[in-house]
Amino acid sequence: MAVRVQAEDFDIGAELDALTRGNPSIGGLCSFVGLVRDMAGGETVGAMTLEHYPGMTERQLEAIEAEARARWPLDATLVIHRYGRLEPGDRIVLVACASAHRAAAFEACWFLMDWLKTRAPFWKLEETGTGARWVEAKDSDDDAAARWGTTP
Amino acid sequence: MAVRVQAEDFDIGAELDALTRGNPSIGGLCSFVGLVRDMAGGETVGAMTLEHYPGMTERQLEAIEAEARARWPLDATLVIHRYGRLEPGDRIVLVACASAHRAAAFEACWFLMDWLKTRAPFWKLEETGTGARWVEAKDSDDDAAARWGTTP
Amino acid sequence: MKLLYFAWLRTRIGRSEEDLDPPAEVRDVAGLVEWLKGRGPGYADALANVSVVKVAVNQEYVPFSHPVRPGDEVALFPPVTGG
Amino acid sequence: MKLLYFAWLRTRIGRSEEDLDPPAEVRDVAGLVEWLKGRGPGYADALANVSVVKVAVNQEYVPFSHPVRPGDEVALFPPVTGG
Repeated sequence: MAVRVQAEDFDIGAELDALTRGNPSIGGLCSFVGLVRDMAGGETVGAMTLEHYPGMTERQLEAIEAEARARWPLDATLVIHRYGRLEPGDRIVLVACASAHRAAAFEACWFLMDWLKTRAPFWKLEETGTGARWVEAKDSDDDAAARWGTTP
Repeated sequence: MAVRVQAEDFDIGAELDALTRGNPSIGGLCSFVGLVRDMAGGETVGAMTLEHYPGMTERQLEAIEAEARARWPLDATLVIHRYGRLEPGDRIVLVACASAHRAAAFEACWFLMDWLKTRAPFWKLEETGTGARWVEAKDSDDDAAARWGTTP
Repeated sequence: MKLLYFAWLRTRIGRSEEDLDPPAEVRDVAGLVEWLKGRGPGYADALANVSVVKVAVNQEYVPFSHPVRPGDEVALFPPVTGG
Repeated sequence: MKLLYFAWLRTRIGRSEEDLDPPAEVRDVAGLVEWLKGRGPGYADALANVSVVKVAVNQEYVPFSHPVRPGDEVALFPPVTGG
Protein backbone atom coordinates (compact mmCIF):
# COMPACT_ATOMS: atom_id res chain seq x y z
CA MET A 1 0.00 0.00 0.00
CA ALA A 2 1.98 2.93 -1.27
CA VAL A 3 1.69 6.10 -3.30
CA ARG A 4 4.73 7.86 -4.73
CA VAL A 5 4.95 11.06 -6.76
CA GLN A 6 8.40 11.56 -8.20
CA ALA A 7 10.44 13.02 -11.06
CA GLU A 8 12.64 9.93 -11.41
CA ASP A 9 11.88 6.89 -13.50
CA PHE A 10 10.93 3.64 -11.77
CA ASP A 11 12.01 0.01 -12.21
CA ILE A 12 8.87 -2.00 -13.02
CA GLY A 13 10.41 -5.37 -12.24
CA ALA A 14 11.81 -4.28 -8.88
CA GLU A 15 8.55 -2.59 -7.89
CA LEU A 16 6.36 -5.56 -8.79
CA ASP A 17 8.70 -8.05 -7.15
CA ALA A 18 8.69 -6.03 -3.93
CA LEU A 19 4.90 -5.88 -3.99
CA THR A 20 4.32 -9.64 -3.92
CA ARG A 21 7.47 -10.92 -2.19
CA GLY A 22 6.85 -12.72 1.08
CA ASN A 23 3.07 -12.95 0.67
CA PRO A 24 2.15 -16.37 -0.74
CA SER A 25 -1.57 -15.69 -0.37
CA ILE A 26 -1.31 -13.54 -3.52
CA GLY A 27 -2.50 -15.41 -6.61
CA GLY A 28 -2.60 -12.59 -9.13
CA LEU A 29 -0.88 -9.28 -9.80
CA CYS A 30 -2.28 -6.87 -12.37
CA SER A 31 -0.29 -3.82 -13.36
CA PHE A 32 -0.62 -0.96 -15.79
CA VAL A 33 2.12 1.29 -17.12
CA GLY A 34 1.29 4.53 -18.92
CA LEU A 35 3.85 5.76 -21.44
CA VAL A 36 4.42 9.00 -23.35
CA ARG A 37 3.20 8.64 -26.94
CA ASP A 38 4.90 10.37 -29.86
CA MET A 39 1.58 11.36 -31.44
CA ALA A 40 -1.46 13.16 -30.07
CA GLY A 41 -4.39 14.62 -31.96
CA GLY A 42 -2.62 13.97 -35.26
CA GLU A 43 0.47 15.94 -34.24
CA THR A 44 3.96 14.76 -33.40
CA VAL A 45 4.83 15.19 -29.74
CA GLY A 46 8.51 15.86 -29.06
CA ALA A 47 8.17 15.91 -25.28
CA MET A 48 5.74 16.76 -22.52
CA THR A 49 5.93 18.37 -19.13
CA LEU A 50 3.74 17.08 -16.31
CA GLU A 51 2.75 19.73 -13.79
CA HIS A 52 1.12 18.69 -10.54
CA TYR A 53 -0.19 20.04 -7.24
CA PRO A 54 2.22 18.83 -4.54
CA GLY A 55 0.36 17.75 -1.44
CA MET A 56 -3.03 17.44 -3.05
CA THR A 57 -1.67 14.90 -5.53
CA GLU A 58 -0.58 12.55 -2.77
CA ARG A 59 -3.84 13.06 -0.87
CA GLN A 60 -5.94 12.29 -3.90
CA LEU A 61 -3.91 9.24 -4.88
CA GLU A 62 -4.13 7.92 -1.32
CA ALA A 63 -7.89 8.47 -1.32
CA ILE A 64 -8.27 6.64 -4.65
CA GLU A 65 -6.11 3.77 -3.37
CA ALA A 66 -8.17 3.57 -0.16
CA GLU A 67 -11.35 3.42 -2.23
CA ALA A 68 -9.95 0.52 -4.27
CA ARG A 69 -9.02 -1.34 -1.10
CA ALA A 70 -12.51 -0.78 0.27
CA ARG A 71 -14.10 -2.17 -2.89
CA TRP A 72 -11.88 -5.20 -3.57
CA PRO A 73 -9.98 -7.72 -1.40
CA LEU A 74 -6.45 -6.57 -2.18
CA ASP A 75 -3.24 -7.81 -0.60
CA ALA A 76 -1.06 -5.03 -1.99
CA THR A 77 -1.39 -1.89 -4.08
CA LEU A 78 1.08 0.55 -5.59
CA VAL A 79 0.72 3.85 -7.44
CA ILE A 80 3.76 5.70 -8.80
CA HIS A 81 3.22 8.84 -10.89
CA ARG A 82 5.99 10.96 -12.35
CA TYR A 83 6.08 14.70 -12.96
CA GLY A 84 8.45 16.96 -14.91
CA ARG A 85 9.66 16.72 -18.49
CA LEU A 86 9.22 13.37 -20.25
CA GLU A 87 9.92 12.19 -23.78
CA PRO A 88 8.09 9.68 -26.02
CA GLY A 89 8.55 6.16 -24.70
CA ASP A 90 9.15 7.37 -21.13
CA ARG A 91 7.09 5.82 -18.35
CA ILE A 92 4.54 8.16 -16.73
CA VAL A 93 2.61 6.04 -14.26
CA LEU A 94 2.60 2.59 -12.71
CA VAL A 95 -0.45 1.14 -10.98
CA ALA A 96 -0.40 -2.37 -9.54
CA CYS A 97 -2.88 -4.45 -7.52
CA ALA A 98 -2.29 -7.87 -6.00
CA SER A 99 -5.04 -10.16 -4.77
CA ALA A 100 -5.80 -13.80 -4.12
CA HIS A 101 -7.94 -13.81 -7.28
CA ARG A 102 -7.38 -12.38 -10.72
CA ALA A 103 -10.73 -10.63 -11.22
CA ALA A 104 -10.15 -8.42 -8.16
CA ALA A 105 -6.64 -7.58 -9.34
CA PHE A 106 -7.81 -6.64 -12.85
CA GLU A 107 -10.83 -4.64 -11.72
CA ALA A 108 -9.02 -2.72 -8.99
CA CYS A 109 -6.11 -1.84 -11.27
CA TRP A 110 -8.42 -0.60 -14.03
CA PHE A 111 -10.49 1.35 -11.50
CA LEU A 112 -7.36 3.00 -10.09
CA MET A 113 -6.26 4.11 -13.55
CA ASP A 114 -9.70 5.43 -14.51
CA TRP A 115 -10.14 7.37 -11.28
CA LEU A 116 -6.57 8.63 -11.27
CA LYS A 117 -7.10 10.00 -14.79
CA THR A 118 -10.02 12.16 -13.67
CA ARG A 119 -9.05 13.00 -10.08
CA ALA A 120 -5.28 13.22 -9.56
CA PRO A 121 -4.16 16.84 -10.10
CA PHE A 122 -1.72 16.50 -12.99
CA TRP A 123 -1.67 18.54 -16.20
CA LYS A 124 0.21 17.72 -19.38
CA LEU A 125 1.88 20.38 -21.52
CA GLU A 126 2.80 18.87 -24.89
CA GLU A 127 5.57 20.19 -27.11
CA THR A 128 4.44 19.75 -30.72
CA GLY A 129 5.69 20.94 -34.08
CA THR A 130 3.28 23.88 -33.84
CA GLY A 131 4.22 24.89 -30.29
CA ALA A 132 3.40 23.94 -26.72
CA ARG A 133 -0.20 23.20 -25.80
CA TRP A 134 -2.03 22.07 -22.69
CA VAL A 135 -3.68 18.71 -23.18
CA GLU A 136 -7.47 18.90 -22.92
CA ALA A 137 -9.36 16.52 -20.68
CA LYS A 138 -11.28 13.86 -22.64
CA ASP A 139 -14.97 13.05 -22.25
CA SER A 140 -14.00 9.40 -22.77
CA ASP A 141 -11.97 9.56 -19.55
CA ASP A 142 -14.97 10.94 -17.66
CA ASP A 143 -17.09 8.13 -19.11
CA ALA A 144 -14.50 5.53 -18.12
CA ALA A 145 -14.44 6.83 -14.53
CA ALA A 146 -18.24 6.99 -14.38
CA ARG A 147 -18.47 3.25 -15.10
CA TRP A 148 -17.25 2.66 -11.54
CA GLY A 149 -20.14 4.50 -9.92
CA THR A 150 -20.47 7.67 -7.92
CA THR A 151 -17.33 9.48 -6.99
CA PRO A 152 -17.34 10.34 -3.27
CA MET B 1 3.93 -11.01 -30.36
CA ALA B 2 5.38 -13.98 -28.59
CA VAL B 3 4.40 -17.14 -26.73
CA ARG B 4 6.86 -19.02 -24.55
CA VAL B 5 6.37 -22.22 -22.56
CA GLN B 6 9.28 -22.89 -20.25
CA ALA B 7 10.40 -24.41 -16.95
CA GLU B 8 12.57 -21.40 -16.01
CA ASP B 9 11.38 -18.33 -14.16
CA PHE B 10 11.10 -15.04 -16.07
CA ASP B 11 12.18 -11.46 -15.33
CA ILE B 12 9.03 -9.32 -15.39
CA GLY B 13 10.88 -6.01 -15.71
CA ALA B 14 13.09 -7.18 -18.56
CA GLU B 15 10.14 -8.75 -20.41
CA LEU B 16 7.93 -5.66 -20.12
CA ASP B 17 10.75 -3.29 -21.05
CA ALA B 18 11.51 -5.33 -24.16
CA LEU B 19 7.84 -5.32 -25.13
CA THR B 20 7.49 -1.53 -25.33
CA ARG B 21 11.04 -0.41 -26.15
CA GLY B 22 11.40 1.42 -29.44
CA ASN B 23 7.67 1.80 -30.08
CA PRO B 24 6.55 5.27 -28.94
CA SER B 25 3.05 4.75 -30.30
CA ILE B 26 2.35 2.62 -27.23
CA GLY B 27 0.45 4.55 -24.57
CA GLY B 28 -0.46 1.77 -22.17
CA LEU B 29 0.85 -1.60 -21.09
CA CYS B 30 -1.29 -3.93 -19.02
CA SER B 31 0.22 -7.06 -17.54
CA PHE B 32 -0.90 -9.89 -15.31
CA VAL B 33 1.28 -12.26 -13.31
CA GLY B 34 -0.18 -15.44 -11.81
CA LEU B 35 1.57 -16.78 -8.71
CA VAL B 36 1.44 -20.04 -6.73
CA ARG B 37 -0.67 -19.60 -3.59
CA ASP B 38 0.09 -21.41 -0.35
CA MET B 39 -3.58 -22.25 0.28
CA ALA B 40 -6.23 -23.91 -1.88
CA GLY B 41 -9.61 -25.22 -0.85
CA GLY B 42 -8.77 -24.65 2.81
CA GLU B 43 -5.60 -26.74 2.66
CA THR B 44 -1.96 -25.72 2.78
CA VAL B 45 -0.15 -26.20 -0.51
CA GLY B 46 3.54 -27.02 -0.18
CA ALA B 47 4.23 -27.09 -3.91
CA MET B 48 2.61 -27.88 -7.21
CA THR B 49 3.64 -29.51 -10.45
CA LEU B 50 2.36 -28.14 -13.74
CA GLU B 51 1.96 -30.75 -16.44
CA HIS B 52 1.33 -29.66 -20.02
CA TYR B 53 0.92 -30.98 -23.57
CA PRO B 54 4.02 -29.87 -25.48
CA GLY B 55 3.13 -28.72 -28.96
CA MET B 56 -0.57 -28.26 -28.34
CA THR B 57 0.18 -25.76 -25.56
CA GLU B 58 2.09 -23.48 -27.90
CA ARG B 59 -0.54 -23.87 -30.62
CA GLN B 60 -3.37 -22.98 -28.25
CA LEU B 61 -1.53 -20.01 -26.75
CA GLU B 62 -0.73 -18.71 -30.24
CA ALA B 63 -4.38 -19.09 -31.27
CA ILE B 64 -5.56 -17.22 -28.16
CA GLU B 65 -3.02 -14.47 -28.77
CA ALA B 66 -4.11 -14.19 -32.42
CA GLU B 67 -7.73 -13.89 -31.28
CA ALA B 68 -6.80 -11.03 -28.92
CA ARG B 69 -4.97 -9.23 -31.73
CA ALA B 70 -7.98 -9.65 -34.00
CA ARG B 71 -10.31 -8.16 -31.38
CA TRP B 72 -8.21 -5.22 -30.10
CA PRO B 73 -5.68 -2.83 -31.66
CA LEU B 74 -2.54 -4.13 -29.95
CA ASP B 75 1.04 -3.05 -30.58
CA ALA B 76 2.63 -5.91 -28.68
CA THR B 77 1.60 -9.02 -26.77
CA LEU B 78 3.44 -11.55 -24.66
CA VAL B 79 2.44 -14.81 -23.00
CA ILE B 80 4.91 -16.80 -20.89
CA HIS B 81 3.68 -19.90 -19.04
CA ARG B 82 5.86 -22.13 -16.90
CA TYR B 83 5.63 -25.88 -16.30
CA GLY B 84 7.29 -28.21 -13.81
CA ARG B 85 7.48 -28.01 -10.03
CA LEU B 86 6.72 -24.64 -8.44
CA GLU B 87 6.47 -23.46 -4.85
CA PRO B 88 4.23 -20.87 -3.16
CA GLY B 89 5.18 -17.37 -4.29
CA ASP B 90 6.66 -18.63 -7.57
CA ARG B 91 5.51 -17.03 -10.80
CA ILE B 92 3.39 -19.25 -13.06
CA VAL B 93 2.31 -17.05 -15.94
CA LEU B 94 2.88 -13.60 -17.42
CA VAL B 95 0.48 -12.03 -19.90
CA ALA B 96 1.08 -8.53 -21.25
CA CYS B 97 -0.66 -6.35 -23.85
CA ALA B 98 0.48 -2.97 -25.13
CA SER B 99 -1.74 -0.56 -27.04
CA ALA B 100 -2.12 3.10 -27.86
CA HIS B 101 -5.03 3.22 -25.38
CA ARG B 102 -5.50 1.76 -21.94
CA ALA B 103 -8.93 0.18 -22.38
CA ALA B 104 -7.66 -2.06 -25.19
CA ALA B 105 -4.62 -3.06 -23.10
CA PHE B 106 -6.75 -3.94 -20.04
CA GLU B 107 -9.44 -5.79 -21.96
CA ALA B 108 -7.05 -7.81 -24.11
CA CYS B 109 -4.90 -8.80 -21.13
CA TRP B 110 -7.93 -9.93 -19.11
CA PHE B 111 -9.33 -11.79 -22.12
CA LEU B 112 -6.02 -13.59 -22.64
CA MET B 113 -5.93 -14.72 -19.01
CA ASP B 114 -9.57 -15.88 -19.03
CA TRP B 115 -9.20 -17.83 -22.27
CA LEU B 116 -5.82 -19.25 -21.32
CA LYS B 117 -7.34 -20.59 -18.09
CA THR B 118 -9.94 -22.60 -19.97
CA ARG B 119 -8.08 -23.52 -23.19
CA ALA B 120 -4.31 -23.90 -22.64
CA PRO B 121 -3.56 -27.57 -21.86
CA PHE B 122 -1.98 -27.31 -18.42
CA TRP B 123 -2.89 -29.35 -15.33
CA LYS B 124 -1.89 -28.60 -11.74
CA LEU B 125 -0.99 -31.31 -9.26
CA GLU B 126 -0.95 -29.83 -5.76
CA GLU B 127 1.05 -31.26 -2.86
CA THR B 128 -0.99 -30.75 0.30
CA GLY B 129 -0.74 -32.02 3.87
CA THR B 130 -3.12 -34.84 2.95
CA GLY B 131 -1.32 -35.89 -0.22
CA ALA B 132 -1.08 -34.91 -3.86
CA ARG B 133 -4.27 -34.03 -5.74
CA TRP B 134 -5.15 -32.84 -9.21
CA VAL B 135 -6.73 -29.38 -9.15
CA GLU B 136 -10.30 -29.40 -10.42
CA ALA B 137 -11.42 -26.94 -13.08
CA LYS B 138 -13.67 -24.21 -11.71
CA ASP B 139 -17.07 -23.23 -13.08
CA SER B 140 -16.11 -19.63 -12.29
CA ASP B 141 -13.28 -19.89 -14.83
CA ASP B 142 -15.71 -21.15 -17.47
CA ASP B 143 -18.02 -18.24 -16.65
CA ALA B 144 -15.15 -15.76 -16.89
CA ALA B 145 -14.17 -17.09 -20.31
CA ALA B 146 -17.80 -17.08 -21.51
CA ARG B 147 -18.05 -13.32 -20.86
CA TRP B 148 -15.88 -12.81 -23.94
CA GLY B 149 -18.30 -14.54 -26.30
CA THR B 150 -18.22 -17.72 -28.32
CA THR B 151 -15.02 -19.65 -28.45
CA PRO B 152 -14.08 -20.49 -32.05
CA MET C 1 -6.06 33.19 1.99
CA LYS C 2 -3.55 31.33 -0.16
CA LEU C 3 -4.44 31.10 -3.87
CA LEU C 4 -2.83 28.53 -6.17
CA TYR C 5 -3.14 28.38 -9.98
CA PHE C 6 -2.14 25.50 -12.23
CA ALA C 7 -1.63 24.76 -15.93
CA TRP C 8 -3.20 27.34 -18.29
CA LEU C 9 -4.87 29.16 -15.40
CA ARG C 10 -1.37 29.76 -14.03
CA THR C 11 0.03 30.99 -17.34
CA ARG C 12 -2.94 33.28 -18.08
CA ILE C 13 -2.98 34.77 -14.59
CA GLY C 14 0.80 35.04 -14.73
CA ARG C 15 1.65 33.57 -11.36
CA SER C 16 1.48 30.22 -9.60
CA GLU C 17 0.44 31.44 -6.16
CA GLU C 18 -0.33 34.50 -4.10
CA ASP C 19 -1.65 35.49 -0.66
CA LEU C 20 -4.83 37.53 -0.88
CA ASP C 21 -7.36 39.01 1.54
CA PRO C 22 -10.69 39.03 -0.26
CA PRO C 23 -13.33 41.41 1.15
CA ALA C 24 -15.76 40.05 3.73
CA GLU C 25 -18.59 39.69 1.19
CA VAL C 26 -16.62 36.92 -0.56
CA ARG C 27 -18.08 33.92 1.24
CA ASP C 28 -17.85 31.06 -1.25
CA VAL C 29 -15.87 29.86 -4.25
CA ALA C 30 -18.28 31.48 -6.71
CA GLY C 31 -17.87 34.83 -4.98
CA LEU C 32 -14.10 34.46 -4.86
CA VAL C 33 -13.92 33.72 -8.58
CA GLU C 34 -16.07 36.76 -9.40
CA TRP C 35 -13.86 38.96 -7.22
CA LEU C 36 -10.69 37.56 -8.83
CA LYS C 37 -12.01 38.38 -12.32
CA GLY C 38 -11.92 42.06 -11.37
CA ARG C 39 -8.23 41.96 -10.50
CA GLY C 40 -7.04 42.33 -14.09
CA PRO C 41 -7.32 41.10 -17.69
CA GLY C 42 -5.25 37.97 -17.02
CA TYR C 43 -7.66 36.88 -14.32
CA ALA C 44 -10.70 37.80 -16.42
CA ASP C 45 -9.33 35.79 -19.33
CA ALA C 46 -8.38 32.77 -17.21
CA LEU C 47 -11.75 32.68 -15.44
CA ALA C 48 -14.00 33.63 -18.38
CA ASN C 49 -15.43 30.11 -18.69
CA VAL C 50 -15.95 28.71 -15.21
CA SER C 51 -17.29 25.43 -16.62
CA VAL C 52 -13.66 24.43 -17.24
CA VAL C 53 -12.38 25.63 -13.86
CA LYS C 54 -12.00 23.07 -11.07
CA VAL C 55 -11.57 24.15 -7.47
CA ALA C 56 -9.93 22.57 -4.44
CA VAL C 57 -10.17 24.05 -0.95
CA ASN C 58 -7.53 22.73 1.41
CA GLN C 59 -6.61 20.12 -1.20
CA GLU C 60 -10.09 18.61 -1.56
CA TYR C 61 -12.33 19.05 -4.60
CA VAL C 62 -15.31 21.33 -3.85
CA PRO C 63 -18.25 22.81 -5.78
CA PHE C 64 -18.55 26.56 -6.43
CA SER C 65 -21.04 26.78 -3.54
CA HIS C 66 -18.37 25.73 -1.05
CA PRO C 67 -17.51 28.38 1.60
CA VAL C 68 -14.08 30.00 1.65
CA ARG C 69 -12.52 31.44 4.80
CA PRO C 70 -9.36 33.33 5.74
CA GLY C 71 -6.52 30.85 6.08
CA ASP C 72 -7.89 28.49 3.41
CA GLU C 73 -5.69 27.18 0.62
CA VAL C 74 -7.74 27.61 -2.54
CA ALA C 75 -6.53 26.12 -5.84
CA LEU C 76 -7.98 26.85 -9.28
CA PHE C 77 -7.10 24.64 -12.21
CA PRO C 78 -8.41 23.09 -15.44
CA PRO C 79 -9.71 19.51 -15.61
CA VAL C 80 -6.83 17.16 -14.87
CA THR C 81 -4.96 15.26 -17.59
CA GLY C 82 -2.52 12.95 -15.81
CA GLY C 83 -2.11 9.20 -16.00
CA MET D 1 -2.82 -43.93 -34.09
CA LYS D 2 -0.91 -42.13 -31.35
CA LEU D 3 -2.76 -41.85 -28.03
CA LEU D 4 -1.71 -39.35 -25.35
CA TYR D 5 -3.05 -39.16 -21.77
CA PHE D 6 -2.57 -36.32 -19.31
CA ALA D 7 -3.05 -35.57 -15.61
CA TRP D 8 -5.31 -38.07 -13.79
CA LEU D 9 -6.20 -39.83 -17.04
CA ARG D 10 -2.49 -40.56 -17.40
CA THR D 11 -2.10 -41.85 -13.84
CA ARG D 12 -5.25 -44.01 -13.97
CA ILE D 13 -4.41 -45.52 -17.34
CA GLY D 14 -0.85 -45.93 -16.17
CA ARG D 15 0.96 -44.56 -19.18
CA SER D 16 1.42 -41.21 -20.90
CA GLU D 17 1.30 -42.39 -24.51
CA GLU D 18 0.97 -45.44 -26.71
CA ASP D 19 0.61 -46.39 -30.38
CA LEU D 20 -2.59 -48.33 -31.05
CA ASP D 21 -4.43 -49.69 -34.07
CA PRO D 22 -8.13 -49.60 -33.26
CA PRO D 23 -10.40 -51.84 -35.34
CA ALA D 24 -11.99 -50.40 -38.47
CA GLU D 25 -15.37 -49.88 -36.75
CA VAL D 26 -13.81 -47.17 -34.54
CA ARG D 27 -14.60 -44.13 -36.66
CA ASP D 28 -14.93 -41.25 -34.18
CA VAL D 29 -13.79 -40.11 -30.75
CA ALA D 30 -16.86 -41.62 -29.04
CA GLY D 31 -16.13 -45.01 -30.62
CA LEU D 32 -12.46 -44.78 -29.71
CA VAL D 33 -13.27 -44.05 -26.07
CA GLU D 34 -15.68 -47.00 -25.88
CA TRP D 35 -13.05 -49.29 -27.40
CA LEU D 36 -10.38 -48.02 -24.98
CA LYS D 37 -12.64 -48.77 -21.98
CA GLY D 38 -12.48 -52.45 -22.90
CA ARG D 39 -8.68 -52.50 -22.76
CA GLY D 40 -8.52 -52.91 -18.97
CA PRO D 41 -9.71 -51.67 -15.58
CA GLY D 42 -7.40 -48.61 -15.62
CA TYR D 43 -8.93 -47.44 -18.91
CA ALA D 44 -12.45 -48.22 -17.69
CA ASP D 45 -11.86 -46.24 -14.50
CA ALA D 46 -10.22 -43.26 -16.26
CA LEU D 47 -12.98 -43.03 -18.89
CA ALA D 48 -15.99 -43.87 -16.68
CA ASN D 49 -17.28 -40.30 -16.74
CA VAL D 50 -16.79 -38.90 -20.22
CA SER D 51 -18.32 -35.55 -19.20
CA VAL D 52 -14.93 -34.69 -17.62
CA VAL D 53 -12.84 -35.98 -20.53
CA LYS D 54 -11.61 -33.47 -23.09
CA VAL D 55 -10.28 -34.56 -26.44
CA ALA D 56 -7.81 -33.08 -28.90
CA VAL D 57 -7.17 -34.57 -32.32
CA ASN D 58 -3.93 -33.40 -33.89
CA GLN D 59 -3.64 -30.79 -31.11
CA GLU D 60 -7.02 -29.15 -31.69
CA TYR D 61 -10.03 -29.46 -29.39
CA VAL D 62 -12.76 -31.62 -30.93
CA PRO D 63 -16.18 -32.97 -29.87
CA PHE D 64 -16.80 -36.69 -29.37
CA SER D 65 -18.42 -36.82 -32.80
CA HIS D 66 -15.13 -35.90 -34.50
CA PRO D 67 -13.70 -38.62 -36.80
CA VAL D 68 -10.45 -40.39 -35.94
CA ARG D 69 -8.17 -41.94 -38.54
CA PRO D 70 -4.97 -43.97 -38.61
CA GLY D 71 -2.03 -41.60 -38.14
CA ASP D 72 -3.96 -39.14 -35.94
CA GLU D 73 -2.54 -37.89 -32.65
CA VAL D 74 -5.41 -38.22 -30.17
CA ALA D 75 -5.07 -36.76 -26.65
CA LEU D 76 -7.45 -37.43 -23.75
CA PHE D 77 -7.27 -35.23 -20.66
CA PRO D 78 -9.35 -33.61 -17.90
CA PRO D 79 -10.50 -29.96 -18.06
CA VAL D 80 -7.43 -27.73 -17.99
CA THR D 81 -6.28 -25.89 -14.85
CA GLY D 82 -3.36 -23.70 -15.87
CA GLY D 83 -2.86 -19.95 -15.53
